Amino acid sequence: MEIKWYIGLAVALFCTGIIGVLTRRNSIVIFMCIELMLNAVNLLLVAFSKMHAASALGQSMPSVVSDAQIFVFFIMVVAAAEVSVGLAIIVMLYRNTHSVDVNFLNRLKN
Amino acid sequence: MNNVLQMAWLIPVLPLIGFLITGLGRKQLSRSMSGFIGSGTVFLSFLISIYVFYNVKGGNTHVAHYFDFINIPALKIGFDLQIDQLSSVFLLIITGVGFLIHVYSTSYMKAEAPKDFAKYFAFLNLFVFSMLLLVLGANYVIMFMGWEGVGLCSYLLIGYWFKNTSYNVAAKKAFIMNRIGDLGFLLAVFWLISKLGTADYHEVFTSVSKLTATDITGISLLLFVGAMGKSAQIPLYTWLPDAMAGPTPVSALIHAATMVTAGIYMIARSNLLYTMAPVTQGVVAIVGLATAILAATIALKQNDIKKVLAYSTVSQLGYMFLALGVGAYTGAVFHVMTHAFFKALLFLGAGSVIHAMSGEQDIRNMGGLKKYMNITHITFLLACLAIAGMPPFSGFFSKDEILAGAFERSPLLWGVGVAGAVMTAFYMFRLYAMTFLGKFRGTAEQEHHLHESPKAITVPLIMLAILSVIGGWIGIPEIFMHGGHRLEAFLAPVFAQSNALTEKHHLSHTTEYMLMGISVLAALVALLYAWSKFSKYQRTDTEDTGLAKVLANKWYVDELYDSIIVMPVQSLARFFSNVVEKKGIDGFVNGIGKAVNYSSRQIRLIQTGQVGTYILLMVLGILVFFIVQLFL
Amino acid sequence: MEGLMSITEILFWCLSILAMVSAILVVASKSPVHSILFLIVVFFAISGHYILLNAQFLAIVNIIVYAGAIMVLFLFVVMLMNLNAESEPKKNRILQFSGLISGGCLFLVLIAAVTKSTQATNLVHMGGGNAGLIKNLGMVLFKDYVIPFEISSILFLSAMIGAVVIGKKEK
Amino acid sequence: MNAILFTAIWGVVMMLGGAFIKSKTTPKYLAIFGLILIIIFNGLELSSGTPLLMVDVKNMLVLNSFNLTFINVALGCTLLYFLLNGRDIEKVGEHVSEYFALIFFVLCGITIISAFNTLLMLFIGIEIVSIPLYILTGSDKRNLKSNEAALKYFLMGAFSTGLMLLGIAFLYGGSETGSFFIGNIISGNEEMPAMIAIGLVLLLISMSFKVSAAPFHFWTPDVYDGAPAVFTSFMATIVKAAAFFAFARLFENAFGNMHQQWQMLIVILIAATLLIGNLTAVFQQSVKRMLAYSSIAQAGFMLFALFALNNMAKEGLVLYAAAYSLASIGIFAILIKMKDYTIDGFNGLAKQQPVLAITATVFLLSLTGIPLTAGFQSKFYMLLAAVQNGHHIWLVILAVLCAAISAYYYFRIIQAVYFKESAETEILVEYITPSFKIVLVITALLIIVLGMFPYFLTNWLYY
Amino acid sequence: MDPKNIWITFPELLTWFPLVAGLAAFAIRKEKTVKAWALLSAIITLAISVVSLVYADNTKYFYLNNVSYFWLKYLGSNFTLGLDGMGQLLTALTAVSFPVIFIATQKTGYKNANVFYGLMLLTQAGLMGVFAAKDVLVFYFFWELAVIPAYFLCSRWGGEKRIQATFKFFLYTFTGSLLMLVGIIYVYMHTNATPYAEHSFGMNAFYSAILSTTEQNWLFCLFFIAFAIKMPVFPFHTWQPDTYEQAPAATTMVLSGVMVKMGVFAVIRWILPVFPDAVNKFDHIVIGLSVTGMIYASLIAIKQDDLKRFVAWSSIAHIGLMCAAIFTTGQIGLQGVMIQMFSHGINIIGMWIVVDLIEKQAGTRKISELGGIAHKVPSLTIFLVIIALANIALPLTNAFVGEFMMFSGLFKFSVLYTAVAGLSIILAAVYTLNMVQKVFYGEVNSITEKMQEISLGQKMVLSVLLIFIFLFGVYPQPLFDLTKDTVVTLLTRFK
Repeated sequence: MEIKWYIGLAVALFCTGIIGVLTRRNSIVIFMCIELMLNAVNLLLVAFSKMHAASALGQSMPSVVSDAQIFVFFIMVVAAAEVSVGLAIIVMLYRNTHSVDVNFLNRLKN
Repeated sequence: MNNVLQMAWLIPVLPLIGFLITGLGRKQLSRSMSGFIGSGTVFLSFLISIYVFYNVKGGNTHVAHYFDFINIPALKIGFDLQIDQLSSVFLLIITGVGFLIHVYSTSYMKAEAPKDFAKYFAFLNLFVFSMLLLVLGANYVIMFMGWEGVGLCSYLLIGYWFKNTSYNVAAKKAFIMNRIGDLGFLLAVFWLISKLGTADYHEVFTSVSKLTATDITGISLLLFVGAMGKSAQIPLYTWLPDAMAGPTPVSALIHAATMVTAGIYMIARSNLLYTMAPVTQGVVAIVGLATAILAATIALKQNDIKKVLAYSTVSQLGYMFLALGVGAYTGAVFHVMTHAFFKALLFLGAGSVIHAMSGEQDIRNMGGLKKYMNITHITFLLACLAIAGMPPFSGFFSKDEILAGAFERSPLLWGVGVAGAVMTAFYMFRLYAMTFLGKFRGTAEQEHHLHESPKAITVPLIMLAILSVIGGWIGIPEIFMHGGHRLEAFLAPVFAQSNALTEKHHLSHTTEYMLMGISVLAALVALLYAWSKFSKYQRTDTEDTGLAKVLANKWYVDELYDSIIVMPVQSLARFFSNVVEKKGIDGFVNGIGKAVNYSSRQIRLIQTGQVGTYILLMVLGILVFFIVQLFL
Repeated sequence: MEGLMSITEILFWCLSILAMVSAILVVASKSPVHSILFLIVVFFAISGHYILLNAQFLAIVNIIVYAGAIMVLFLFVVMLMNLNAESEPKKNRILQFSGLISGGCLFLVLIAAVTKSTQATNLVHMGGGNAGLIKNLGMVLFKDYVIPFEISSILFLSAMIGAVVIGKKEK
Repeated sequence: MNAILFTAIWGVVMMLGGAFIKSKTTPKYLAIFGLILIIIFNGLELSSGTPLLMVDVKNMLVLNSFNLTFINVALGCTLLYFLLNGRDIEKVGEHVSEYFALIFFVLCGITIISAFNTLLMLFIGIEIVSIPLYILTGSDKRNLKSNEAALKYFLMGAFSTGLMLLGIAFLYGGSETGSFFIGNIISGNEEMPAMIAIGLVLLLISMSFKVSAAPFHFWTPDVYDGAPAVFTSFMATIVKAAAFFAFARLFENAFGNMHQQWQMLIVILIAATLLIGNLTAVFQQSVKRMLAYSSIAQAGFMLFALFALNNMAKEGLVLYAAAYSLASIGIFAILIKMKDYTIDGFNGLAKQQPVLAITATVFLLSLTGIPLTAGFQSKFYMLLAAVQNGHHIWLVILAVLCAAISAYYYFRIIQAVYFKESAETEILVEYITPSFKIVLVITALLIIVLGMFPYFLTNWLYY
Repeated sequence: MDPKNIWITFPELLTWFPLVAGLAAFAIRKEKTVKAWALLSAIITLAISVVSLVYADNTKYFYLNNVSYFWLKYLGSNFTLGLDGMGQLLTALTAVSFPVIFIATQKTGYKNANVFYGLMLLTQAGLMGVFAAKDVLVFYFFWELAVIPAYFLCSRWGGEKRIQATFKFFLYTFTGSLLMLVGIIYVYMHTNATPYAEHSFGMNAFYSAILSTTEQNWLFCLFFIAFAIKMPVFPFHTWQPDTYEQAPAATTMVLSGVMVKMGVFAVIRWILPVFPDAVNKFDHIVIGLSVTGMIYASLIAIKQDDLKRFVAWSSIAHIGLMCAAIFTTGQIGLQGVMIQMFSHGINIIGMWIVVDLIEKQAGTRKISELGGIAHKVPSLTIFLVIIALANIALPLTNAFVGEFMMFSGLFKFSVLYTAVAGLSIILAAVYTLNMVQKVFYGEVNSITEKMQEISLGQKMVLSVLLIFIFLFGVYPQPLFDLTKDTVVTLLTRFK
């Protein structure tokens, strides 16, 4: 399997996420789209790691492969933390405004 | 160094001291004190001048170096005074006539408050100082100092009665017109410096060979421009008649005897340059002649006693320039001298008349004064004869010499010159007749305190009268008496270089006699005609018409200048300050500020406050970056 | 061998299509709840990919952490706010459209750039390889990556404080 | 190393303290005390070169005199920040010690991102910095502006994180060595492969987002404006400086040897940032928001460090960080005391509070870059670096013109302070303690001293 | 003289003393005391500068007039101060002008006078530093140090429109100096190494910097704009009339009397030697601008109705001539500039003093509203007339020497420019006499009715100025001897 397919898939997912961010107004959904982006990245990293595994480099020093997967692990960790904070913020917002619409609030402008 | 002429600095410094005393102490000094100091200092320098004169006569000329004015590698200008034949003659005229006029003033200005009186004398002394500096300076820079100094003094003295706005305007006009001339003078000096690296007479005249013809022509022309301003020649003559706003003695001293002749002095001083620049000579001659005629014509129709004299001064100055133009430098200086005498006399006489008429200056309201003020009348008459060029009065000799010189150059010049002389005779005697002959036309109470002026006035009159009678005898033409022209002999060294360049083809005696005869006769006729016509002049309020009107309005020259120079400058200034400055430059500068503000107001609208927009813009940014990085 | 390869290929494509489609549905579907569900599907698909790539550890973590924990959290929140299709007002068309376009452009640009590069055709080592096995990763994590591991705890601490500071009701 | 550990530890201490300490004022003193300790430890490490406790970081962090100096600057500024704003932090909400804890965590993150050596550390560090900031931004719960700011900040921050990760992924994939160590991502300075390029651009973008460089600055004004002023002051100064430091560190070590190939991007960034920042600031009426924009403008200047990427630039960056942080902290501290955040709120301050007035003037002059202030020296170093680099002199000229524009809005405040009159009756500022004034004066003096003798600071870099 | 046993040098004294005195002044609360203090320190400074003039000869007393210690060692910038002829001249001018100004404005009261006088003295320090700096960076520092206090002075104690006007002034100069800064840095990058740094900000290093012609050209522009704004040269002058009009009298005197010279000085010190080729390239443009400016300003001066604006415009006209003369790069012209810098300072300060006295007494500056002052206050009239005439360069006054030489230098350079510029001589007479006539002559009116004789102190100050005017009008040689060497060495770069 050539790496470009994986790249294509990952980038496609990523861009889908971006498009979601751009087109939706519901902050939760936007947030989910961001999660989607992160997952695309994860996939890409893993794919790359296996690509390196296939290369001579990977044979000589396997740490190259595991590094990426560890990285993915950390990404997940961070994502988890982020989610908790993000949702907390959204909930707070909802408490005050009874809306999760990102455009509902724009007191801050210009 | 131990040359006796080393102490020439006293001559100008004495009046300066007088100026300082009277000027600073004007609150304390009484009239008589300041009068005394004023005239005294001048008298002292007069004595010294005489002494100097005899020294010079003994063949001892000298350039006294006192200190460096400017001394840098590229340029050296010393504070030097030059005492030679030319300057010594002028010294005598200035201090002598100056002294008389000071004395005259002590009485004439009696009416003034003590401190104004003192101020008057301070100015007068300052003038004498500047004038002396002018003639004594050994280089053009020092001369220029005096040159502008006298301009300043004339400004101050014309505007002496500064409450009266029209007087101030006149003063301003005088100063500015002088400045125009001064610019020419300055440019000439710069030219000299840039070409020769010096402004010293001696060095300039010795190294004149380094100059190209154009240089010389240019320099001499520019100098002449300076002379135009100072000596009231076309086109810069209009200030002189207005300058009559000043007190009469001032008019006598500054605007008749001395300052206005500075131009002549300057050209005589740099005669070599002129002799080497025929073009300029032509210009000088023509301008001089033109001025002489124009002024004379105007003088024909003036009714203000001083105005008439003013215009006659202008025209006489024209004669002097004619002389210079035709290379008769001695003649010019000679005429300066005689003119100084009789014109000063005329003015002082006029002053005495005005004094008697308690301020009245219009000759139409005078007449028949001869039975009230005898001395004035006599002296005035003598002066008129002198200026009209009647032999053996001084004017005759000088004017004759000029005309002769003119004839040598071209008969045409001579012809016009004679015409001018005729007019002179005419208007002078018109003036004389209307003032002294006939019956009195003034008001009753004017008549009732008509009186002869006091000693302090009459004595100078008499002195000057004598001078204007005999003053000419130092310059008797060869044909009358061999070696009669002592002045020429005396001045010869000054003009030696020029004379060397011009070969003298002498007129035959017969022609000379003829010329004299013609001019004198013509003048005499005009004189008699005027005498008869105006001796029983009656006031008629008929409007002048045609040429007469034009003459009465001085050919509308002032109006002309107003419309072609003053108005445009004013409007240009207005345009600059209102349009170019406000709208243009400052507008542009403020425009930048406005632009910043405007763009700020616009740009901040990008900040819509909506996350969607922000991220969209970010994504666009990302696209741009990718394209720049990957595909460019 | 041939067959095996082809099977993985087939699986790859199936998973990819599944992932893409559900990803698009995440974005497209009106109701947040649906989006969440579709997102879970995406995650499963990606986990499938991990398995294909023999990254078992990540596959599991992905299922547990993401699909399990995070998404459930999302679900809770959405339910809590009982948001439904109508709750989201329409976004103005131009913005949506331009969003779509620019996203697409980004995709194209990236792809174009990648295809330009020589590395695009490198082969990926499907199956095999034991780097992704839990044991090995565990070793690496606690040997080489102990520092970041510890440090990330700070992350959680601050997240926790955040939850307190923001979530706690003011008195 | 000390700094990282102790900030983390002290963060925990503060957190637990929150559970036990009821008094509102105690946490402040606790925090200040802890911070002083940390500074001392870090200072020791800087001077002795050996940390208090050795930890094998597997070369994931590198602590040389350079970044230790920077860390010390950051910590020192934070100390001043505490001293000046302690009371105001107490005013924000009831979780005082939690706020301090978060700030300590941020500091921890700052130390990490100024010492990172692998992309992983960079990533984690940045997250450790960001997440507490999201919270602090939203900490004024009742205030909708604060909420809004928090949401915006969070969403956009997360987005940029995504970009960054994609970038990292591409770098990993594209690099020959397949390593996350910034030193050996690329080898040699050949034409960089496409994937590396993608990764570079994405990293560049996400970093420019963090340092709020146009056109990725949009979050800045809103967040700075919405967040509680105290925390704005912290975010806008120390955090931003740290982000810059990380930015420079990353790009110098990772991509330094192919500088020419991406310099153009920096040029665009600088131009855009300078223009947008300055121009937009001109029209602002609220000083708080104006300062937000001005911080963008200042970022434009700091970017010259990446433009030049030479020693002068590194010195300049540290100097700039110090100068800019000091001045901004000071001016924010004064702003927070004001009743009215608009420019007119400052009218006639000089009469009522001469000390505040004079110090404010010093801070503003420094921000403008008037000689004899640290602000000038830092700008001067940046320009030196840029000119030394030799390319795009026009950019330098643009920069100084923008500096002139910046004078325009900074001096509006000075004018208000000195030359405008306030209604005599109204009191412009709430109560001010003498100690506050003293600290202000100290800050001002620091600025002036740095302005005259910048080498007091820069010499440490080569300690 | 052995440098070891010199513990302080004149440039240091001249710079630090006003600085310290200024800082001290802030602490003095009582108005009378602070005034006395300021005056005292100004006089001491004057004394110092007089002494330094005695030791002006750098061949003998080099170590008394030059000092240098390490500053930004590793940037190659040392804190170098030195007084050459030109420096001596201008520090002397600064030293003279401040006591004069203080005495002349003694009567004026200020709220928080301590700040006012403190800032004034700081300005003085800045000016001194500018004139003494032998290191570009030091120069730049003092350049700003001089401007900032001036800015505060103007916008704190000025007229109604002061804030905008002076802010304009500030932005103008600030922009200029920033551009110059870029230029400085660029040149710096082309200087030779020093023991501690690879480049140097030292003056000599700058003089020997290697720059291609194109580089010189645009660097010249950067520098010249900064200085042109300060001088100011048409068309960078628009800040000046407003600022002079709005600024408090004392500050205006400093601005126009001394600070304007900063620009002229800087051109001579930093542009001519560093960019000789560019100077030769741009001379026609610059001189053209200056000459245009002279005529332009003179014409506008004719139309001014506000005394202060009137003086401002006339000043612009005169500065134009100086700028033109500099770029003739001829000995005569430059010597003219040297002496004119001093003379113009004296004269313009005199003008301002008189204007200020009139405003204080009559309560208006409108020329059209005044008149007949000559009756009420003859002494004032005399002073003004003399100063005004000196201002339009009447012979035997100081300005004549300068203008004479500058014009003849210009003539050497180009006849055309001289002829055009010469018109300004006439125009100067026109506007000056207009003003004198309208303000001083004519009938007394209701406004001038209430004016009284000026105080003895003011008389004395003005008399001092008159002494300067006439002394250097008759015997300017000392000034030439002072500055000769500066000019000669400068011109060696234009062989």
